[in-house]
Amino acid sequence: MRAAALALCAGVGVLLGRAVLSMPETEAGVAPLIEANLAASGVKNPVTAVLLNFRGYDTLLEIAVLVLATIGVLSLSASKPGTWAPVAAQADPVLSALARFLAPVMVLVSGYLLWAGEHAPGGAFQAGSVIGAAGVLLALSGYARPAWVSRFALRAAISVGFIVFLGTAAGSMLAGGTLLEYPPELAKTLIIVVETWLTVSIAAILISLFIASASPAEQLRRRTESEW
Amino acid sequence: MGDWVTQQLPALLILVPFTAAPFAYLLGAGYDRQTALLSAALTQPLAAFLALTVVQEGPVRYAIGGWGGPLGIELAADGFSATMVLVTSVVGLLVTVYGLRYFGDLERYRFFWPLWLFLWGSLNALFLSADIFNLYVCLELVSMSAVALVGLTLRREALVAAMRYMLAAILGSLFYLLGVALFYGAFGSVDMATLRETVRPDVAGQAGLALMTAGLVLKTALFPLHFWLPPAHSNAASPVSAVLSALVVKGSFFILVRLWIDVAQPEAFPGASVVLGVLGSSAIVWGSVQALRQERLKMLVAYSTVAQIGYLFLLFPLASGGGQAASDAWVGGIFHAVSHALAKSAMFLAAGIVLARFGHDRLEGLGGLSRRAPVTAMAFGLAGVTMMGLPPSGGFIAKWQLIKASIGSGQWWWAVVVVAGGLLAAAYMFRVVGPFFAREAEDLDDSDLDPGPSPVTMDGAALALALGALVLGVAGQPLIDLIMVGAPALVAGVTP
Amino acid sequence: MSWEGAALLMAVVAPFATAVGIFALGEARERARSAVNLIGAAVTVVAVLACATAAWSAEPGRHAAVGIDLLDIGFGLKADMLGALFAVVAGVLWLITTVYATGYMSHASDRARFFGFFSICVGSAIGIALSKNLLTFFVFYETLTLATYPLVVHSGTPAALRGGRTYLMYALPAGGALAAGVVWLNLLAGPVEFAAGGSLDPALAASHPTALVVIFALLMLGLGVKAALFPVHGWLPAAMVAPAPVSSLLHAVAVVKAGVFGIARVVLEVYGPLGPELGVTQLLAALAGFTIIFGSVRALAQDDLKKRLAFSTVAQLSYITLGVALASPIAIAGGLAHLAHHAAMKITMFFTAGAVAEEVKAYRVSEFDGLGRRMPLTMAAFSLAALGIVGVPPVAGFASKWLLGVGAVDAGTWWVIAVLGVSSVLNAAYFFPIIHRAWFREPKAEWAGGPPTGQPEGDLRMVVPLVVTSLLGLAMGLMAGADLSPASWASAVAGWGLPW
Amino acid sequence: MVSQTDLYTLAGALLFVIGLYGIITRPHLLHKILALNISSAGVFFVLVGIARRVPGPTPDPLPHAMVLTGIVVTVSSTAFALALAKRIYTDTGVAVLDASDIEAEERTGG
Repeated sequence: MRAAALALCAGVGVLLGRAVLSMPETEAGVAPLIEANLAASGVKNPVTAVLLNFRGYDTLLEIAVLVLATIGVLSLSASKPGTWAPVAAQADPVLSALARFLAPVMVLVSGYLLWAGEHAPGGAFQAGSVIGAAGVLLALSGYARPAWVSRFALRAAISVGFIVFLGTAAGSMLAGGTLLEYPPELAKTLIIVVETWLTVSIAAILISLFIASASPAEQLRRRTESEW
Repeated sequence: MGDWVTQQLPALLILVPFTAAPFAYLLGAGYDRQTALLSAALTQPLAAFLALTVVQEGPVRYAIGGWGGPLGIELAADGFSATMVLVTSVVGLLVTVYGLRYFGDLERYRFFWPLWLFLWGSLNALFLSADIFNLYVCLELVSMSAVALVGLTLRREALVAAMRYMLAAILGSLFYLLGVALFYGAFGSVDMATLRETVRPDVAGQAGLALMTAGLVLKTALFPLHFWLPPAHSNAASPVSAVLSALVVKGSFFILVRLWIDVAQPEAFPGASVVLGVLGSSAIVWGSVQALRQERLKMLVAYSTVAQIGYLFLLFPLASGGGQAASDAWVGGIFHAVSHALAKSAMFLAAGIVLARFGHDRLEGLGGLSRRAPVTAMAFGLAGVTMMGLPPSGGFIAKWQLIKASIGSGQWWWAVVVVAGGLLAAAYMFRVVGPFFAREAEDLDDSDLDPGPSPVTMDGAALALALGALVLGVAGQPLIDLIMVGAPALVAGVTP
Repeated sequence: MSWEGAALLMAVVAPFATAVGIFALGEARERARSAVNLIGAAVTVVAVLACATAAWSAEPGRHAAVGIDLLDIGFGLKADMLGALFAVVAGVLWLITTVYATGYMSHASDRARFFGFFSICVGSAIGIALSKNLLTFFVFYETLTLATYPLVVHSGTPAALRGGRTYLMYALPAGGALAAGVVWLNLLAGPVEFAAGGSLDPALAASHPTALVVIFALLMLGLGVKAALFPVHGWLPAAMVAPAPVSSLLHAVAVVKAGVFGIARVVLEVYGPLGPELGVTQLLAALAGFTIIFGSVRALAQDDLKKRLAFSTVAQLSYITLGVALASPIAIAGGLAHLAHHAAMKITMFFTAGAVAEEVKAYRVSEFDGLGRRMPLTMAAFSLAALGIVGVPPVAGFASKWLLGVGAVDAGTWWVIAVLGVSSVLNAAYFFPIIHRAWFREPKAEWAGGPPTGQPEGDLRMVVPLVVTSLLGLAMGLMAGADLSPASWASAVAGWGLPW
Repeated sequence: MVSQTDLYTLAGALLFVIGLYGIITRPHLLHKILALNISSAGVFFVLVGIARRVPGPTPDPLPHAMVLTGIVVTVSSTAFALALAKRIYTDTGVAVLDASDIEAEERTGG
């Protein structure tokens, strides 16, 4: 078994190595095309332009992957108590204080990242991850879902980014274009709207993924009821 | 309005299920089934309309974002794509209808609806994509929704099967992505139309194609990389099994065909198509022999899928020489994919009814089924006709074309495989169907568990799929015409 | 669509539609089901008779046809003389068998399933008869293969399931061989249509002799199983576990004659003069000759009546094959006439076997002592049919054997005369003892007084059909020279006028 | 002479192969999932390496975009795979695919 695996890996390695070394020294690819159309994309960062405009469809599907994975994880964590330890047995006062200080800062940072994504590395994923991290931090320091956040609201937060993205896509079709064809003058606005809602969803998704995997549903519910 | 729909058809076919999916999740219990049914109902005319448009006006191209390839991503629907979208919508609708009663409003199964709608949307996206990187994302979407559906029952065997499937699927995707990377590095594009002009059989090109093929073969469960399929397909809930066997394995096969027949030219990669053909033949024999040895109905049907996948791969050696034989092989291969989709989903749906009624699917305990559940038994038996490739059935037309292509291209040995495979299929099908006619009443044990005749919608869905596979064998010409629209040059029937 | 086209479609669609109706009505609604069944069979008879009229009135080589496109070949039906002959035989006997089966199956279970699949079998047989090309023929042929299976295993006993398995083990590989042959031939010669005098381009014999011989072998293997040619005849005796109506109509008429009919189509209307040129028909004739003797000898040794009848069928079917394979229009006429003659006589005998089994529970020849006293009409019909098979004039079998003999002389194949002679002696040897036992042995005490007083000798739904078919057999022989008799019909197909 | 870009790309190829070996040989599910992540990191390396092949100083943005998309996809599937593995561990007490793998796991100290 091991020998076979080793042989397979060696074979794949040699194949890959030869392929890499045989590739042309330079290959322009579609870089010149991206350069030429950057102005019409609504954003200044070429990577963001590819992600959100030229190949915005990839990103739409990638959000679908994210939402799908979340639903998948939630489908697995339904019922049956687990044996892994809950997120936090009790709130650590130091962590709790730190979290209370850090959380608003992180939200601010995420806002900056969202805005910066238009011309520099950044964007919804980075922004959403930071808020997500803030949420994880809060969860680790003993906070759980606030009572006013209903199950429906959680589901809505998870899916809103995808739904808004789909809505923009459909909107561009209703406006006479093709899927995700932004009119150049509206491109920037639309992209920012989508990015903002994506940030919300990505944050909600990351927090949900963490809580759903880290803490058995039953214990989470118990804590939610008793402490909040 | 009509014009608008015509222009937006490919996008709509993807958007409708993808929009329904988050709403089914968001609205939750009470509205998820309605959402799914609405989406299924909307998809039917769209898919039919796409097929009609393709037949009447030729292949459809759709530039997402208005950019067009190679800068942006294009959707493309030729006859092959439209065929696959159509069969997905037909199987999808009937599985949805079946699922309404099968899953009922059990809390545990409420995740079925969003996951299934995601799968449906992903399949449509995959069949319509003309961009090899975008196909990677589609593949991941298909695999992950399929895996999540396998794990839906939360039964231990199902979870382990789902895990095995997941690992195989991710690994397959990574191989594929690596191949995409090499293709981009060597040829500077991920747009299929551009690649068609630029792909060369040099070292990087061959390595890229080899890696993509390896990944896709793993995902299609071609022998000997089929290890993950039987447990996953047999342990999933039956509507899920139906979709997996009927549609999901065809997704990665679809990309393989695109790459080999359309983008790259098989003769540029000598020998490789023969290897695929040999693996396909081995799959036919191995899968059938394993099916003969199974003790559980769903396991047998799953191994039958392993065998039937083998036929699809005969397309590669048979098409590699071009000319009329390649054209015959093209029709035969795709026709097989379609009729297998219909028949196999019928079988899994029938098996689901058996499981639901009698609490087990042990073969030894299925005696006398034709008396206890005549419609279910009839659906299974009729689907078996297609599986054996006997007329009148879609499977027969497919095998006819494959045999014709074998003899026509001077590779008669594949014809022997096709005929032998049909006989093996008959052997394992009659292992199941024969005892249906047995007299002993005590054969169907646990009969006190029997909740009585299954709902008409469930029996009806299974029977409709089985009959569909039969009808293809008599009135299949429109489908053949559709398949040939915009067929790649190699298989378009032009003698080189 | 012309009336001929409508008749063609109706002849094939009506039995299938009947099947759908029967399945839909299900087990419980027996009266409605029987009504649908009888109406379907009656409509079918009208339709096949219309097809026959179309065939008779058509100018040579210009048949009414209908079809749909599929692949580059197409599915299609046509009304020609040869096809109409088989279609009429199958359709008319179906109607009679339906009456018989209603009586025979009156105490059985799963009748909806039985009659449903029965109708599909008949529809397939008529489809086989009226197919305009080899592809259509093959499609119906395999449908028949599959639809017969549930009937063979109908009783659901382990023995029945075994019989079914044996049947499939012969029939499915045969189907595979046939498929390979059909595809290959279509590829070699283009779409293979049936046409009097052969449809293959004579040039092929020179360019692809080996391929044509191999294809012929594949086709004969595929068709030979249903035609019960030695050595692939073994399924037929095993299939006798099926209920009597199945043995009667399917295993004496529809299924087995589908094989023989296919051989006739291939030899006469596909290969035509190429057959003798390649030397394949001579081989076929020899094989058929051997099967005749072999089947007759095996029949001698059977005590089980249905088994004896089955081996007799093995032998009798080869009369038809032999006639077709001999290069003489007279022999061809004899063979094809035997297709109808044997049908009427053998179905009578199987009907009898079933009626006797139901009424007095006698299954073996050795249990038949004095049965003529208990069931006089039934045994009279049986005796008449047996005489016919043996070839005693004026019952039908005599006419076909006579034509075969004359044809053999015409073709210069003298050994056939010897085969016919030996076989007739053997036929007599396995049938006369039954007749002797039934009429001249001392009956069991309870049979001595004849049928129960005031009652018929059995269920009339069984007795009447078997009397009717035996009289049909007699009429076919007596009026062999009449215009529409099977013998004149077959002669017209063979393109040769009757000598009388 | 192997260029810097090629070296980077080759390192990606090596990572891919190392991950592949782990996926096949390691019985523990967590190891398999981690190995998959190593492999995907390798693929991303290769893509980043390929992005450097454009003439001029700015790398090709398309492979970068692919990597970003790929990362999200990989993160999602890793999350799902981990949840699945955990569920299997919860239900069966072991995180392996085959019961026979348990011995192998003990032998290798995994």
